[in-house]
Amino acid sequence: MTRRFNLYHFASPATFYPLAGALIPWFAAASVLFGLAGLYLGMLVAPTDFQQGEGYRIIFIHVPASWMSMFIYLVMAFWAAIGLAFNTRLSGMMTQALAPTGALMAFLSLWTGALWGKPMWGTWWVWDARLTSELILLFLYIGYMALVAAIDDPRRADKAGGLLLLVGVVNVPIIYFSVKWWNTLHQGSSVNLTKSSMAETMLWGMLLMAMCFWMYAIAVAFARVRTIMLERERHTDWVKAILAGGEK
Amino acid sequence: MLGVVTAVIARDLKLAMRRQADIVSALFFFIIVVSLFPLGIGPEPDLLRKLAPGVLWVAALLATMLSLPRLFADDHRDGTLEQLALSPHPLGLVVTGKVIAHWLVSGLPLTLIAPVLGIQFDLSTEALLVLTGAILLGTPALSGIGAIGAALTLGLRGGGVLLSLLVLPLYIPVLIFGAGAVDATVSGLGGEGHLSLLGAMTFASLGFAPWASAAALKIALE
Amino acid sequence: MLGVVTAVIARDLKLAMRRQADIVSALFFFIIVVSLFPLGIGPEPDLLRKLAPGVLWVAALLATMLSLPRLFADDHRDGTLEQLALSPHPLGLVVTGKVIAHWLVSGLPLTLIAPVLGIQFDLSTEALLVLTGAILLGTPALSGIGAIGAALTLGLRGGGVLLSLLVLPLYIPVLIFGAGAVDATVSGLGGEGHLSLLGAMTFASLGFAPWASAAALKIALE
Amino acid sequence: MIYWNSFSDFLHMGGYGLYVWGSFGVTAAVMTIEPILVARNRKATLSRLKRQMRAEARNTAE
Amino acid sequence: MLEADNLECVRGERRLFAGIGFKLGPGELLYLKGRNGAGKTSLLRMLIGLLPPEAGEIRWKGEPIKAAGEIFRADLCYLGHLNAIKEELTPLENLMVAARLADETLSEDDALDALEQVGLAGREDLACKYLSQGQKRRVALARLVQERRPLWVLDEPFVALDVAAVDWLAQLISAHLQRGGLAVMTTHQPVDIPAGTVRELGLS
Amino acid sequence: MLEADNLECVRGERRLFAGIGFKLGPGELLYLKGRNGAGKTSLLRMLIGLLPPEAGEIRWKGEPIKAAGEIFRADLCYLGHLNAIKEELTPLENLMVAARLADETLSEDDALDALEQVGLAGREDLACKYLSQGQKRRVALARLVQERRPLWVLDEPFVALDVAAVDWLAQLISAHLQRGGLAVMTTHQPVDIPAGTVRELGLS
Ligand code: HEM
Ligand SMILES: Nc1ncnc2c1ncn2[C@@H]1O[C@H](COP(=O)(O)OP(=O)(O)OP(=O)(O)O)[C@@H](O)[C@H]1O
Ligand SMILES: Nc1ncnc2c1ncn2[C@@H]1O[C@H](COP(=O)(O)OP(=O)(O)OP(=O)(O)O)[C@@H](O)[C@H]1O
Ligand SMILES: [Mg+2]
Ligand SMILES: [Mg+2]
Repeated sequence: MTRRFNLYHFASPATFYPLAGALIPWFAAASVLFGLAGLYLGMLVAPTDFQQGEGYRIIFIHVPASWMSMFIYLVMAFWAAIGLAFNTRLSGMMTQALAPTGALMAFLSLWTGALWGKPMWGTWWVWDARLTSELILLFLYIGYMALVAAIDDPRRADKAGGLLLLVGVVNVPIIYFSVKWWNTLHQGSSVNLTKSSMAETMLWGMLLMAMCFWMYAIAVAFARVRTIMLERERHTDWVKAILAGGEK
Repeated sequence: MLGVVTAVIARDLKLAMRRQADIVSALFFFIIVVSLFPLGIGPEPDLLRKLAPGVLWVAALLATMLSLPRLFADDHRDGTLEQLALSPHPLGLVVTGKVIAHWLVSGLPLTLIAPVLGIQFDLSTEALLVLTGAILLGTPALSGIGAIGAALTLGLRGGGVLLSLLVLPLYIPVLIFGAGAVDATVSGLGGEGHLSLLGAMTFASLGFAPWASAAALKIALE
Repeated sequence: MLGVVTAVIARDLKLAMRRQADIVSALFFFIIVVSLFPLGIGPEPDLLRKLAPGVLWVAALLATMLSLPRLFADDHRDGTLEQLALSPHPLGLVVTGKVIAHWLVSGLPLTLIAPVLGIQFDLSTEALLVLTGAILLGTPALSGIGAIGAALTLGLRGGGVLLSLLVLPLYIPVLIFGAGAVDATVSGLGGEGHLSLLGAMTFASLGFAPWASAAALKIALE
Repeated sequence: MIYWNSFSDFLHMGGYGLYVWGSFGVTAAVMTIEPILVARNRKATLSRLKRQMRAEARNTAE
Repeated sequence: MLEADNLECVRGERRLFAGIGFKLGPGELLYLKGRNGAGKTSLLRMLIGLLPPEAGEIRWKGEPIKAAGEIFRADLCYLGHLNAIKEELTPLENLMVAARLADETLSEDDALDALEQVGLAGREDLACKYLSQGQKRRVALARLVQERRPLWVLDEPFVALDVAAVDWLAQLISAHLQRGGLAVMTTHQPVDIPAGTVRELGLS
Repeated sequence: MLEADNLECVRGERRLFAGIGFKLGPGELLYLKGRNGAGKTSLLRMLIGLLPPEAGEIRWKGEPIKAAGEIFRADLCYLGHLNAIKEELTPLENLMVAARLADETLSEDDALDALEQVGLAGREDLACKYLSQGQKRRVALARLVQERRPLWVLDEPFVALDVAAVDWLAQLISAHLQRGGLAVMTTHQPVDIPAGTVRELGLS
């Protein structure tokens, strides 16, 4: 018992709860700062795109949202693997806390993409591989949330949800590489480590916005995981102490 | 007399809320099936626009059908159906309540989401309106006819698939007029005729289906 | 070691024969869905020929999916699944047997009837051959992946609809390559690439899916 | 430094105003509503758990 | 009040029984006996009108039950092998819904009281799927606490109950009989029900 | 042979029991007692490895059952609330299929013999869905007739059985114990099983 406690010290809710609480303001502040900087560069400084006009400015949220939607799924799958392998309680709570944010990111990617597609391609939606697989990603998020919600026993829900996440993770590379594998309407990757085809300011604006989204996702997920922890661990002494202590 | 109808509706809605997954998933099934077709067929917008009403209607039909097996099966398995049959009300009224609740949980959400999916297929505003109206008018008939099939196959192990076998042929008129209404609008012929036929079907099936289902249920309980 | 696989296959086939309705109805569902489309869309032969692979694949996918909920549910409800989990064999092997039996009862009949339906859509002989080959190669993957979904949703009241929500997204690659193979043949590009990808998917999912399902079943039995 | 000549140009976005501001608006809305919902949920959970704990304490005291 | 004449039951190709008849008046208990598969459940389902008899007739207050229809069903309370409770609902909700559908008025206090009597205090708000076998049976039995209909038909009501619950239920049936009710019952467990007249009917 | 240490069971938010432990040797019967909902079924499912305990350990022949895995399961015979029979198959087919899946050899004659012992002679070829409650239970019990595995775990085996069948089953368990088998059992009915050592374990 004591040995296990040491081994999983940081994965133990009792330690993670206050840690997350202390970190949230920092991530939130970072998100705001990155966001302001990114918006300044992207919306005020960056010049127009000679092909797409001002409409291209949607890129400053479309691309970060798309990235985050895939990245969050990968993180959830990572936690799920940890959870199934080592039976840690924290991992199930983390995946559940991340899922709604991931789904929202997928939704934002679709929404901004659609609003971009209308002026660029003349239609809100086409059924090409990239767009479709992003839609599937949204379904995967929703499927995960529905499955977890349908199982009442939290431990069973964690295990079943984790399994689903691991099975579904094959979709992420498909989305990412779909533009390479099929030739489609959608733009290919333009951020490249060696040589970037974008104007410098645009690139910086986009990267700053990506950081903003990333920090935002961490802050929100931490806030959500804290609530889930209270709910799940309500019979443990540390939660009782917090409740009795009248935390704000 | 009508008290029992509202009591049944209230009960079934409460159960649906308790499960939640039910409502959300019938809807998502609809969305997913609609999205499958472009994947199988390819992305050409012109082709897709032609397909839209047919695909949407077939998907609505399948989504309704998929939720049918559970219309009576749960009540049968846990013995509640026997109790309903033994209640002092005519069984037909009880079934009316269940059919209405089924539509509220499956048909109504489909109606609300249909226009959004229509946009994905690039339909015009007018076509969208007619599509939504047709689905609103047609889905109660789907629930009603479906109830008969669900009652007839109750307790049979062939279950869901046998049910669809019985019910799909009966759904075909609804499908034809439902998709036809949109087609007629798109081609400028006006969909009113189709719509009023749909309305008549719904009306007839809501009056008749509960009593046929009740008779089938009594046989299943023997 | 493999004795248990054949024992499970034999048992499931015997049960399917006893019910009969099962085999026949999955097939008829397939046929009916395929026939619904011309009804919803209209009779133009050119249009229909374009649609054929997509429609056939979507119908195959839905027919498979419809039979999934009962893959484990019957055994769960009557307690047989517990006994299987307690048998001295690895549960993964038992599930392998069930997946194979499921394919024999649902996938194989579809494969056999597909060319006949293809003729109705006026497909060329070559396209028919590729279509049949694709369905033969692809349906085992559908059974395998479906087993995971069926195991994950076992005993949940959301039931069939939640299952389709989970499984359909995972079916999409099979759909794309399956329909793609026929399209590629029709447009003269040759469908071999698609077919070998399908084969790879089937191979991978038959190796991996039973064990994932077994893990999910153990969770469901807790 | 700043690329725009006037505020109305900025709003107009070279004719793409509707699309650009539609995207940014919804994103901003989502990113403000989500934290608010999380915070509300947290408050509700805390008060519910406190109530439950008090009820339990009363039950065991009896 | 409840009369059966010359009943015959055929299932598949097997004649389970024939020529069964009885009369049951107020305050009387009919105790069906017989080994497994003798046809007790089948006879009960005949009595409540779910299974049409091959031959013979069943009358309630002098009228054939088929003709009496809704009047008969309004006088009847049946408890079968199955519990007829919804697993998603809590015991309290189950009671309230059942009463509403059976056209009875039941206040929440009465329902809570009934649940307490069957020993489910503290579980009123837990979905029934989490209850143990015996607890589920108790939820089904809680319906009987407030039940004032004259005819009770109970198919193995004691199954899955622990000793205390068996005693409690025997008392409840006994009280129903003393109020002038009728009861038809099967059980394999030897249970002692204090009642004025106990008729036994053996199926073999 | 079967040992349990300090078992704890939590369902939902309720701790059903904690600190339960016992040792059971060959020829011994463990009799679980407790009111409805005490956690008997949960404990049995823990013992056979279907429900992971919250804390504590279960050992078979000195090895934790999780590690023993297939070896443990090959020594185990479990009969739950549910009968684990297929309604479409006949009693005979059910027995043969169950034996084959459990990796046992069972000749058709032996199976027919077992069915006759449980009183199903003449119903070997009727699909199980037509059988009465008690007859279904008897099909499930027929598995035990030929069963020679050392550990039997039985959850309310007497439910729905008539008096004759209850006696027969008690004899069968007793014979198993005399052969040096172990048995763990729950039941609410007072049944007398002649056995060397009967341990009782009360859950409350
Ligand atoms: C609903 C429709 C759309 C969806 C679901 C979608 C999805 C995605 C995804 C997932 C990414 C990130 C993957 C990556 O970085 O390679 C992405 C990036 C991108 N998208 Fe979209 N997109 C949509 C519409 C559009 C439209 C209409 C345009 C422009 C005409 C567009 C332009 C871009 C660009 C430029 C990138 C960045 C690529 C890069 O630099 O790596 N997208 N989109
Ligand atoms: N199709 C059929 N063919 C032959 N026999 C049948 C058929 N259907 C039912 N039976 C027989 O009818 C009887 C059903 O009896 P019923 O369920 O009424 O018994 P019961 O007295 O309630 O028994 P138990 O005490 O086990 O509950 C069984 O003996 C069964 O074998
Ligand atoms: N999610 C949950 N929350 C609270 N209590 C639960 C939950 N799930 C199960 N329980 C409780 O766990 C117990 C289950 O016990 P179990 O089925 O093992 O009882 P049992 O001793 O076998 O009873 P019986 O004699 O009625 O068969 C019940 O008391 C039930 O109320
Ligand atoms: Mg009976
Ligand atoms: Mg129990």
